[in-house]
Amino acid sequence: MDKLKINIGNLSLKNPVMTASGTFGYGKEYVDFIDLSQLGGICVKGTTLHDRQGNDYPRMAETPAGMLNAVGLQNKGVDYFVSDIYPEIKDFDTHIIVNVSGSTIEDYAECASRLNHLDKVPGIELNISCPNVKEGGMAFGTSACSAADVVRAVRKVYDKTLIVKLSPNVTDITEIARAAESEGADAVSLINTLLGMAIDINKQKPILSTVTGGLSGPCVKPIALRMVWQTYNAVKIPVIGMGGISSWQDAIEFILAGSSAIQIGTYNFIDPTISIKVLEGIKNYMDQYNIADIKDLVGQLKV
Amino acid sequence: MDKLKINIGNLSLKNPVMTASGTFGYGKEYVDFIDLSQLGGICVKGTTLHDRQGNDYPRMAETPAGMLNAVGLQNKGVDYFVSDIYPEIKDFDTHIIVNVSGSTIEDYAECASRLNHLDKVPGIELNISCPNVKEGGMAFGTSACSAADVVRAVRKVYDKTLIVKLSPNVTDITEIARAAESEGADAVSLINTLLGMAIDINKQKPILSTVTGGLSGPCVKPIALRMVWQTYNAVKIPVIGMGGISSWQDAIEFILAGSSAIQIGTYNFIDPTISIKVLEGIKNYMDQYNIADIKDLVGQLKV
Amino acid sequence: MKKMLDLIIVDNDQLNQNYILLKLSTTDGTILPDMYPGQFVEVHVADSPTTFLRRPISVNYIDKSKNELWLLIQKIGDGTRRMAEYKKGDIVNLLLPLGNSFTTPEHTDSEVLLIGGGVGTAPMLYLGAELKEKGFKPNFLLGARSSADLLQLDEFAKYGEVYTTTEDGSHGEQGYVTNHSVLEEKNFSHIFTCGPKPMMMAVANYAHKKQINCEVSLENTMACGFGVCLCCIENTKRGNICVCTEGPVFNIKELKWIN
Amino acid sequence: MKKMLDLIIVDNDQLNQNYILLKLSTTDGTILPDMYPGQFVEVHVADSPTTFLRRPISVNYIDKSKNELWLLIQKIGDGTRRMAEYKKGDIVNLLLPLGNSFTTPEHTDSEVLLIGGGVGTAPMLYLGAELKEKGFKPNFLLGARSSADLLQLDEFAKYGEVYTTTEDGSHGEQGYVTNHSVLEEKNFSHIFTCGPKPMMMAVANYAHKKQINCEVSLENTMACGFGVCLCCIENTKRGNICVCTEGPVFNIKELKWIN
Ligand SMILES: Cc1cc2nc3c(=O)[nH]c(=O)nc-3n(C[C@H](O)[C@H](O)[C@H](O)COP(=O)(O)OP(=O)(O)OC[C@H]3O[C@@H](n4cnc5c(N)ncnc54)[C@H](O)[C@@H]3O)c2cc1C
Ligand SMILES: Cc1cc2nc3c(=O)[nH]c(=O)nc-3n(C[C@H](O)[C@H](O)[C@H](O)COP(=O)(O)OP(=O)(O)OC[C@H]3O[C@@H](n4cnc5c(N)ncnc54)[C@H](O)[C@@H]3O)c2cc1C
Ligand SMILES: Cc1cc2nc3c(=O)[nH]c(=O)nc-3n(C[C@H](O)[C@H](O)[C@H](O)COP(=O)(O)O)c2cc1C
Ligand SMILES: Cc1cc2nc3c(=O)[nH]c(=O)nc-3n(C[C@H](O)[C@H](O)[C@H](O)COP(=O)(O)O)c2cc1C
Ligand code: FES
Ligand code: FES
Repeated sequence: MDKLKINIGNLSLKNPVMTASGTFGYGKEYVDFIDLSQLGGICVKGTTLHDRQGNDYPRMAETPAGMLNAVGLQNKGVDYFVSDIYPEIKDFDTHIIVNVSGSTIEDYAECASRLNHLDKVPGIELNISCPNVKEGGMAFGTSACSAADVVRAVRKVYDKTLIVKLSPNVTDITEIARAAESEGADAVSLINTLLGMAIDINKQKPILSTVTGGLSGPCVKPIALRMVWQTYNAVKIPVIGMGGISSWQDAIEFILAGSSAIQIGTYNFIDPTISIKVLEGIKNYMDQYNIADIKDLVGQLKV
Repeated sequence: MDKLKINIGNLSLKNPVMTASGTFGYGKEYVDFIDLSQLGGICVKGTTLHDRQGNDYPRMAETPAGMLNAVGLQNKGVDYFVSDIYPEIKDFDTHIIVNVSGSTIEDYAECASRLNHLDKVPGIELNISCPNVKEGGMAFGTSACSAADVVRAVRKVYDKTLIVKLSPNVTDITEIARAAESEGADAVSLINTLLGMAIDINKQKPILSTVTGGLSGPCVKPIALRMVWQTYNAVKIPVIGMGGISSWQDAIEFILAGSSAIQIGTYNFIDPTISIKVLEGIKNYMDQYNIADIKDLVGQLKV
Repeated sequence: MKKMLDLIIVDNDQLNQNYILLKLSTTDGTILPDMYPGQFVEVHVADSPTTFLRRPISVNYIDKSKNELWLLIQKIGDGTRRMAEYKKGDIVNLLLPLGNSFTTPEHTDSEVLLIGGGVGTAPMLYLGAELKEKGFKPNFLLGARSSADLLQLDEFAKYGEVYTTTEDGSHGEQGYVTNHSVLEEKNFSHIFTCGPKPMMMAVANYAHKKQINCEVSLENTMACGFGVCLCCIENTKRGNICVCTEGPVFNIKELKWIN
Repeated sequence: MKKMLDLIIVDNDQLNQNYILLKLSTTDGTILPDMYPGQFVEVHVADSPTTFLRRPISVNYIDKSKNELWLLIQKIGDGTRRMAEYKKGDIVNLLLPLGNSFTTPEHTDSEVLLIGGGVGTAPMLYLGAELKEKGFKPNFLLGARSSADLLQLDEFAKYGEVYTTTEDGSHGEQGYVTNHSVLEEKNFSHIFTCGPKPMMMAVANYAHKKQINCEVSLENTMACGFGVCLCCIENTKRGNICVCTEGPVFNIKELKWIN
C-alpha cells in the first residue's frame, strides 16, 4: 500500500483519496456505507468561530450534471466541534482535516487557533472561497491581496498543515495560489464551487433563497481540471484537486494534471461508496501501467 | 407576432431567439432543418481580418452535459466573407450578425470596418472572449482596460449595432460589461465558453491539441445565468444571454434574468431544430401567463 | 443500518396515468433490511440524462411475506417518469432505509387517524398496516383532487376504516380533509399526516386547536438524503434541522407552523 | 436533403458480444430518404446520461425492398452500448443522410476492391451492393483481429468475391489486409477502404505505389456531423477541411498521408 502514500506538508496520507468538505458531514454519516479507514483523509464540514444557522430554505437546485447549493456554512461553531464532535470522530483511522471559514481575518485566525491543539486534526483547510455567505468567504479568495492577508494571519497561529482552498470564480487562479504559497500555505486545494443560479419559471423567482449559489458536480470537472493544471504549473507546494470527480478515471485525470491528492464532493450523495471505488480504480490503473509510486503520476501529463 | 419584437441598439429583431456564433455556420447549413426566417437573428462564424487555419486536430472533447472545443477561429478572413459568403446568405429573411475576432486592436477595427458597408449585416458581435487563440482573443476580454480599448477602436469605425461578447473567465464580468458600455457598445452578449480541459488517461495526454479549450453546453447554464443576472443589474444597454440553452424553459430563465435576446449554441448540434422549438415555447409561455410583450418579461425576476 | 442496495423490480403496476406502484425485492432472496413507517429510500435513476441526484420516495408498504418493498410514485418530472417505465427484472439502486419514523402511540386503544393527501397517502399505508398489527384500529382519511387521485383504497381497507374527500366530490365527501365529518364524529388522540404542505398545515392547526398529538411527514428538496449536504432544512423551534435525518416525521410541537 | 427523423427499431441482431446490427425503418411507412454508400447518420442516444453529443454511424446497408436502414455497431463506450440495448419498437432520433459518398468508377469492367477493417467493414456492404447493382463485380477484402470480428460474411458474399485476413489466422489468410495474396493475383483499378487509420494508411500507400485510384473513409471526432462546429477537420492538401461534409470519403490524392 505504500505506493499510494502521499505527503501534503508534514501530513502523510495513506493514499490520495479524500472527501470534500460539506459533502461528507463529519465522516460518521458514512460508516454504514464504507470503511473510513480506507480513505486518505476526510475534510469535515465548514467550521466557523461562532455558531451559524446557514441560509434559508430552499438551499438546493439540481442542474445539468450537477447541483447548486446555498447552505451557507451552517455549523455549531468551533467550540462545539471541539467539545462535542471531535471526541466522536477522533479515533477514525484516517486523517481529519477541518475546513475553516470566517467573515473576518480575526475570525479565521481565532477559529484556526482553537483547532491547533487537537491531536487528531493534523491540518486545516482554509476556505477562502465559499460563495454562500454574505460577508467574507469568497471575497477573500477573489483577490490575491486579501487571500494573502488571511493566510498570513492564520499561519501565525496555526502550526500544523495548512491547506488553502481556492475559489474558481476568478480571472487567474494562479495569482491567488501564489499568494497563499508565499504566505506559508503547505498546500492549495481547488476548486470550491462556481457561482451559479437557477430560476423557477413558474414562480418567476430564483430557486435558491440566496438567489445565487455554488455549482458542483461533474458539470464543473473540465473547469476544475484546467485550474488544477494551471496551478500545478504555478506553485511548488502540493495541489489537492477536486471538482466533479465521479469515477476513478476522473481522479486519474486530476492526478495527471498535477493533483497530489484528490477530493470527492457531490458524487458522495449519488454514490456514498464512490470514494472506495475511486481508490480501487487508482490501484488497478497503477497496476495496469506499472506505476510503482503514485508520485510518479502526479502532473505527468504529456503536453 | 409583434409581441415578440425586441430592440438591440438600432437593430429590431422580430423575436429574441438567435443562434450563437461558431455553432450555426453561416445559417445555410441549417436550411434543410429549419426555416431561417423564423429566427430573430443569426450570429455567423467568428471572422478575422486574415484567413485562419485554426488549431490542430483534435479540437473537441465531450464532457458531462457539454463539450470542449478548440476550433481556434478557423475562417477564410473577412474579405472572403464579403466576396463569397455574404452574397449567398444576404437574402435570408433574418438578421445576420457577424462575429468579429482579432489578435490586435488594429485587426479588430480593420475587420469591423470592412463589414460596415454590408447592407444586410445590421450589426457585429465583437468576440473579445475566445479562449482558443494564442494571441488576443480572451486576453482582451479579461481586463476592463483592454476591453475598453478594443471597443473604442471598433466603435470609431463601425456605425451600426455593436454587440460586445464577454468572457466568463473573469472575477467580475460586470466590470468588463461596464467598460464596453462606456465605450459605446449597443449591447453585451454573454457568455462565451469557459476555459476547460480534458485528459485521455490512456495516452496520458490532453484530449485537445491546444491542451485547454472552451466549455459549452447545458453544464455551463447555471454560471451563464448568474452572469447575465449580474450584468443586467450593472448596465443599461441590452444583455443578450446564452450558455447552455437547450429548451424553451432555459430561454425563459435567461429572459427573466435580464436577457433581451438569447442565443442558442451547442444544442444546435444535438437538435438542429431547437431554435424553432425554443421560439414556440416562448410564445406558449407568454400566452399561458398573459404576457402581452416580451419586454415585460426581461429581467422580471422577483427577488 | 443504512445500505446501498441493488433491488430488482418484481412488478410495476400502472395505477392510472399519473401513478404507478413499484414492487421491489432483493436479487438473491436475502431479507430486506428493516424499514419503519415514515422512512424513505433514495432511488438512483440511472438512465435519465436530466436526473442527476437520487430521488426520495417513501416506503409505501413492506410485504414481509413476499419480501417486497412497495413504492407509490406520482409522475412529476423526468426522474419519476423514468421510474414509471421500469420493467419487471430491471435493477434499481437504492439507499435505504432513510429518515426517522412515526411514533407508535402508547396505548393500543388510542383513536388514531392517518390523513393522507395526494401521493402523500404513500407512507400512510405502511403506517396503518403496522399499527393494525400492533393492535390499533387505524382510521384513514384520504384526500385528493378527484377520485382518480385516490389510490390503493382496497389496500387501506384491509387495515382500518377509510374516509375520503375529493375537491370535486367525485368520491367521499366534497372538500378538504379538514372538513370531513369524521373529525366531528370521532375523538382522535393521535393524528399522523402526509401530503401537500397547505393540507398538512391545516391539519396541524386543527390538531393543535383540539390538542391532538400530531405528527407530520415533510417533503423537501434533498441532495443526499442522509444528513450530509444540509440542503433539506426545516426551520424548527430548534433552529434549522435536516428533514432527511431528524425527519421526515416531525411532531407539530417542534415546528413553527401553528399560528 | 438532410433530415431529422424518428425511426423505429425493426430488429436488433446481436451478432456477437461486441457487435450488433440495428435495422430501422420509418414509423409511418414513408420511404427512407435516399442515402449513398459512404454516408453516415448521427444517432441521438436519448437515455444515456454520459452521452451528450450524437454518435456518427455509417450506413451499413439500405434494404430498399423492406425500407430498412441498417447500422452495424461496435460496442465501444456508453453511447454504443446503449444503442446495443435498443429493442424492437424503440424510437431513435437520427440526422441523415450526412457526408459525401464513394465515387462510382466510370467503367463497370473496372476491377474494384473494397477493403474493410474491423467495424470499418460497415460502409463496404452497401457500397458493394450498389456497385453490383450498377454492373460491377466487387471484390471484398475484409480484415480483423480474429474470426469473431469478421462480420456479415454471408451478406458480403451476395455481392462479390470475399477475401479475408485475420491477425491470428483464425479465418482466411493470416496477417494484415495489405499482405493478402489477392493483391498480387488481381489487377485492381480502384480501391475503396474504411477501417482503423493505420490500416487505411497502409492501403493508401500500397495504392499510391501501384497507382491505383483509392478512396478512404475517415473517422473523426465529431460534434455536429453537418459542417457547423469545425471540430472534425483533416489537415489535407487544401488545408483543414471538415470530414463530416467534405468527407468522410477522400481520395488519397487529397490527403497528406503518402510518404
Ligand atoms: C421524504 C420524501 C418522500 C417522498 N415520497 C414520495 C413518494 O412516496 N412518492 C412520490 O411520488 N413522491 C415522493 N416524494 C416526492 C418525490 O421525491 C419527487 O416528486 C421527485 O423527486 C420528483 O422528481 P422528478 O425527477 O420526477 O421531477 P423533477 O424534475 O425533480 O421536478 C419536476 C418539477 O416538480 C417540482 N418538484 C420536484 N420535487 C417536488 C416535490 N417534492 N414537491 C413538489 N414539487 C416538486 C420541481 O420543482 C419541478 O418543477 C417524496 C419526497 C420526499 C422529500
Ligand atoms: C463518419 C463516422 C462513421 C462511423 N461509423 C461507425 C459504424 O458504422 N459503426 C460503429 O460501430 N462505429 C462507427 N463510428 C465510430 C462511432 O461513432 C464511435 O465508436 C462512437 O461514437 C463511440 O461512442 P461511445 O459513446 O460508445 O463511446 P465513447 O464513450 O464516446 O468513447 C469510448 C472510448 O472510445 C474512444 N473513441 C470514441 N470514438 C472513437 C472512434 N471513432 N474511434 C476510436 N476510438 C473512439 C474514446 O476516445 C473513448 O476513449 C463512426 C465514426 C465516424 C466519425
Ligand atoms: C452541499 C455542499 C456543501 C459544501 N460545503 C462546503 C464547505 O463547507 N466548505 C468548503 O470549503 N467547501 C464546501 N463545498 C464545496 C466542496 O467541498 C467542493 O469544493 C465542491 O463541491 C467541488 O467538488 P465536487 O464537484 O466534487 O462536489 C460544498 C459543496 C456542496 C455541494
Ligand atoms: C464549436 C464552437 C465554436 C464556437 N465558435 C465561436 C466563435 O467563433 N465566436 C464566438 O464568439 N463564440 C464561439 N463559440 C461560443 C458560442 O457562441 C457560445 O458563446 C458558447 O458556446 C456558449 O453557448 P452554448 O452553451 O449554448 O453553446 C463557439 C462555441 C462552440 C461550441
Ligand atoms: S438531504 Fe442532504 S442533509 Fe438532508
Ligand atoms: S462534426 Fe461539426 S463540422 Fe464536422
